[in-house]
Amino acid sequence: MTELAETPSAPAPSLTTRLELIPIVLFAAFAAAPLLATSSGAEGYVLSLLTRVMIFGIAAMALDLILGYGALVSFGHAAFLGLGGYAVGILASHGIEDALIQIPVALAGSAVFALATGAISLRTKGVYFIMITLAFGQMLYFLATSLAPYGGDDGMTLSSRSLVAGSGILENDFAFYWVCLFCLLGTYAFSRALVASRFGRVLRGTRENTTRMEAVGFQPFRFQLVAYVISGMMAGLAGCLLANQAEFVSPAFMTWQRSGELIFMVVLGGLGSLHGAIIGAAAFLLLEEFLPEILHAAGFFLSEETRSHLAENWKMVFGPLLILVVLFVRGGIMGLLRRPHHG
Amino acid sequence: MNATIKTLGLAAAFGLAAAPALAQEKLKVGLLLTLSGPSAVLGQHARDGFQLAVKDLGGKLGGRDVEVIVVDDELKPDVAVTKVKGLLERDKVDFVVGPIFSNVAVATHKPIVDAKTFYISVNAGPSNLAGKSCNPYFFATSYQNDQNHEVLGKVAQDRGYKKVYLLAPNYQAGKDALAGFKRHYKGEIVEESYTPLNTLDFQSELAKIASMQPDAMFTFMPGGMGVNLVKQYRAAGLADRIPFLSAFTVDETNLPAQQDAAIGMLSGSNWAPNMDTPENKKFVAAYEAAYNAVPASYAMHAYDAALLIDAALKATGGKTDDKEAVRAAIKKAEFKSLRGDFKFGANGFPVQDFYLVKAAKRSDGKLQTEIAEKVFDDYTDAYAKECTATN
Amino acid sequence: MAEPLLELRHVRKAYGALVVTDDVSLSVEPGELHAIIGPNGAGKTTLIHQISGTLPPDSGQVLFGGEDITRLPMPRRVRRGLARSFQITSILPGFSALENVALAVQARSGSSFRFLGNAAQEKALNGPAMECLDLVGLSPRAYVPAGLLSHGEKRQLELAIGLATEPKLLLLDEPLAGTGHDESQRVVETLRRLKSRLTIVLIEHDMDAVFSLADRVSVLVYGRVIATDTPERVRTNPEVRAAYLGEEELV
Amino acid sequence: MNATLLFVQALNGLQFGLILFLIAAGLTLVFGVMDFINLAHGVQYMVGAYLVAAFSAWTGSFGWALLLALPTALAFGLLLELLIFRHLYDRDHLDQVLATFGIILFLNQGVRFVWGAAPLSVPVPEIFSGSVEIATGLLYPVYRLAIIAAGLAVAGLLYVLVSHTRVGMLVRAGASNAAMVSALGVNIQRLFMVVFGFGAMLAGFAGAMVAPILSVEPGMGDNILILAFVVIVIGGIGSIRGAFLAALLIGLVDTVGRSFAPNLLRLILDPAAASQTGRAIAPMLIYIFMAAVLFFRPSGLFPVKR
Repeated sequence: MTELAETPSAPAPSLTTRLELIPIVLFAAFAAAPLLATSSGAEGYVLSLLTRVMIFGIAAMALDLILGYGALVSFGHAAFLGLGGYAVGILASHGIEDALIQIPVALAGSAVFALATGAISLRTKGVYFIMITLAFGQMLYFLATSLAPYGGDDGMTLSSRSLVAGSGILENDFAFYWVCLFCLLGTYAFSRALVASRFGRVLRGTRENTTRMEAVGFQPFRFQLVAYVISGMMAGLAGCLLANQAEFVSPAFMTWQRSGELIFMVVLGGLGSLHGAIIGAAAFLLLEEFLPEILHAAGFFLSEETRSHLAENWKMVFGPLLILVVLFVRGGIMGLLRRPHHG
Repeated sequence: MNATIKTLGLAAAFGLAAAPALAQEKLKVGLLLTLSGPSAVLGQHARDGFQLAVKDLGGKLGGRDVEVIVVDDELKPDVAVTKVKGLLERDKVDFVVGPIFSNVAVATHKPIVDAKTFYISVNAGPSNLAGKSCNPYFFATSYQNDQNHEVLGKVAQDRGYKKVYLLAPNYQAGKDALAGFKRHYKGEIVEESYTPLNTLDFQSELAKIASMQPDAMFTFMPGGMGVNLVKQYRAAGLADRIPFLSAFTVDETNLPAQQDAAIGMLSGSNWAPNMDTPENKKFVAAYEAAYNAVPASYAMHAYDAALLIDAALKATGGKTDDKEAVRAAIKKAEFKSLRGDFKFGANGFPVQDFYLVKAAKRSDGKLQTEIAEKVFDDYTDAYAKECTATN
Repeated sequence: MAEPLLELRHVRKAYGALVVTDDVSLSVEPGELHAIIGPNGAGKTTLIHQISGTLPPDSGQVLFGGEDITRLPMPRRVRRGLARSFQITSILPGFSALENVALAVQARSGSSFRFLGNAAQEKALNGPAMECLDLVGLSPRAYVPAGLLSHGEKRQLELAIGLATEPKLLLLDEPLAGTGHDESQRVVETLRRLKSRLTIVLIEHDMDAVFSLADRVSVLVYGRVIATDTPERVRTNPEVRAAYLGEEELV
Repeated sequence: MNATLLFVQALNGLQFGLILFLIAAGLTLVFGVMDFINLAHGVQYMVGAYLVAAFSAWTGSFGWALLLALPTALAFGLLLELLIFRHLYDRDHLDQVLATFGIILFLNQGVRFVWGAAPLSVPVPEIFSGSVEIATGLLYPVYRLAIIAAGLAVAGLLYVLVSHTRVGMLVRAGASNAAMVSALGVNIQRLFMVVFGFGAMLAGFAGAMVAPILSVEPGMGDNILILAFVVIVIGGIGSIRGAFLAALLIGLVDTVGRSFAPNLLRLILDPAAASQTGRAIAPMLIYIFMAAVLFFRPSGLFPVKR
């Protein structure tokens, strides 16, 4: 019977291979976008928007790693965006502008913060975990607002993007775009590997049944903590990129609303598929950007005044849209994409 | 309304269409304002003020048809940066007018001036943009942030108040406000109190004020915080005993909610709706007719910004290609500001008069601030000397 | 006799005034199948929780292989060779049967802090896991998600998971609960096969199964052990008969 | 830091705590009994405030406005239950969070659509408009004392309802074991509606009570929602008693801490550093407090569920 062990363990391999199309299409779209951006005549804008999508994609994916695979709802994940951003900003203001120093510092900072807060937070479960991660996020937020030398509440402008080994290559929007795409692809590949690894399997196991995992000899706490640290570091990396994208850092990176938006992106995209989180981030950011215009265009039969009124109140459409997604589309956007395959 | 928003960007983002070569006749102005969230009302005043000016000028600025593109920065600096890139590259605006908040100004300053586009602030005037980081592409029709606070500091000094209690929200603008007040006030400060941002209940601070019995109190509490503070100050019976000096706290955006509680409270400003110039009277009447509200200074600054662009482009014959010529024309500022005297200093910020204003009820029952006395004449901000860019 | 593998010394647990485990002392010899029976509410599951480490006793000691493990958490006990199954099926429903077992293999074979490499493809894990499935007769269903297995199959899967941790002692909490006749026959057969390989503590309601499998039986009534003996002698013990008065199984 | 000032601050803390309790009570019940995370609870507070503002502008009397606002808030809560929440009870917590967040977006924008973005104001009712002199020169508004009285009265009423009535018994049982209650043959659907409507009305009542002292503006419920969650988590989810205690603690920590933190720090730091650190720490206090409570009691002060 043992020879069976060599075949893949998925119950229906055909389903999986078809689903793999989605990440391929997704990354192909990201790779093709710069070419189209050039022809659109507003390349800086399109690149900037899509770079933002990719950066939030990394952050949302980081959250999905613990939320979708570990059932740990962190309501303070924006804190890591801030940590990464401030690592870049603070180091740059002291003349250390090279990403090769900034990023390791940001990752180390995120890891330490995640380790300390995770060790405390993971003592609690469920909603208590949600709220205690919120508490730590808020503490960091208020700490940032009190950093007067670094702009306090107003934040600080970076004089330029980070250098890479002394070269200012990131100043070029295309170069920066490719770097972000590389980071997205890298973190995605890493996360996929992680989820399938021995470690990832234990993490997934604790999500499904903690007691069972203890009963075969695992201590879930250690695995959850390590996952929390890895997730925090990934979000920290996203923070470094976000600071470079906006060329600006501020406490606004880490408000609790921003943490909520990250959860939102993950759930909207579909939990526990990694690329679902990226799709969720894209859907969220593009809707935020274009819903006013879509509404404006959709109301072509109305008077100009009503149309701009409609566009201004786009959140009155966005809200019900979310409710409808929850009520009628189980499993987020990935659930929607998956549905036709079930047949 | 001529707020038109293009769907072009959507198509571009998905790579569906190349941009058609747009006819270049229309002048494009991007309004970057906070239009959602608790502070949306400030952005609305500025937007309405600007659009009223465009309407009064017959839909043209400097003889060119104008398209005004309004975007909401959501008071999120990083969101604002993306929206600004949209304005600059997708809509290819000639001017960006806005924002309300300093953190948005600080974040969006770089992309706009890097793109060699003129950025005209209608409120935010953070100290670094007036000083060290001043830029030939950045102008303000408002003021440097500290100046309204300095008015009250001067008043407190001149009136001989010995002890003053200071109160501000715990964030950068709050700290700047108190620093601005202290620039001219040399008496004793019994306490500098900072409340968490978005504090709604000031009872604990009011109790302290009552027990300390200062000669006056000075505060900076914008938006809903200001509404609450004024109502609670009045309810605690302090309003008649300890003079209430403030900036951005008792103004036309808050007065409709503060109502009678604010009457008699003092503020610093560069303008008030009752300012006695023919242009201003016409503006206030037209604004009230169109938007059913008394305009606040944000509306005035935005109206002036439109007049400024109009005047500058008239001087260049409607051309925007020669940036140097446009800048020179802006600097001359040959327009009739609603506030009377107006000229630009070397750092692109106005040199103007400042007044002590007092909240009062008009005969029609509406509230507004009214000029009590002139405090500064042709006043330049404190950071102008740090500005080294040749403007 | 050799030193007992598991020994309980004066274990006591109470919820307020309700004493659920009352001064229980018990020893399980290596290699035996020791059944614990008792009427409903006798405190059998509470006792197994204290042995496996999900509940701490108020007083008394639990010794395993001569070592005091009273204060050790469950995962540490498992690593010492003390595995358990649950009365209410506890599996990972989203994982295939094979993966459920492979995880247990993984728990005792080297570090699980490996971040790369596809665990689902590791022969070192899947091989032994498949053997365990084979032992309980579940190998044809190896790739079915565990949540889709029948109830009896889930009970067998629990057994396989327990086996995969390579325990010295297996605690089974009502492995036949809720199974149909055919299914329960299959589980009993599996247990008979396992008996020779390891020590088992069995809590069970099905008296036919208990008396056909057990080497020794302990009877728990109101938290107290009233008898420990061979099945035959327990069956005739008057105290036991009194406790079970009216319950048909013993007749 | 004299005794009178401390007393006044304690009074302020009490008043703030009671408002928090009114909101948290409904939240903790809905959460405890139905296992439902309702982020839209904060906007129900906002709706209460807007209703009172609208009705008092219409009737010219705060009393009438309050009388009209309460049933409207109740009806509004029930409408939301009927339209949306009912379909979410058996769903994942995250689905509930997402959908109720959608309601927040809609209603925050909705009140702006109807009443405009500028803050509204409600005059303090005539009979409560004065102040009492607590010490020389130290006035305390009567209306705030009225809020304290009303808050305590509602807390007392709630105590009687929950501990001495049949519905209350079901609610308590539901909070510790919902499956059991439905096994008892109780119409769980109706129990949910009652609890839900009642919670919505309490939040609306809190909003109505603060309308005369705070500005009524879009988004006013968002920050208070977070505080209410802090309260119910510290108190232990599903526990009214816990919510009451935690609300008062948070009220006191926030109010008293804010005004005395710099003074206390001055004992160990030099004045400039103390004021700097005090300023940085003051807004974090409640979060530090919550983290500390959860560190020692991971299920809050009064855990209900086993």
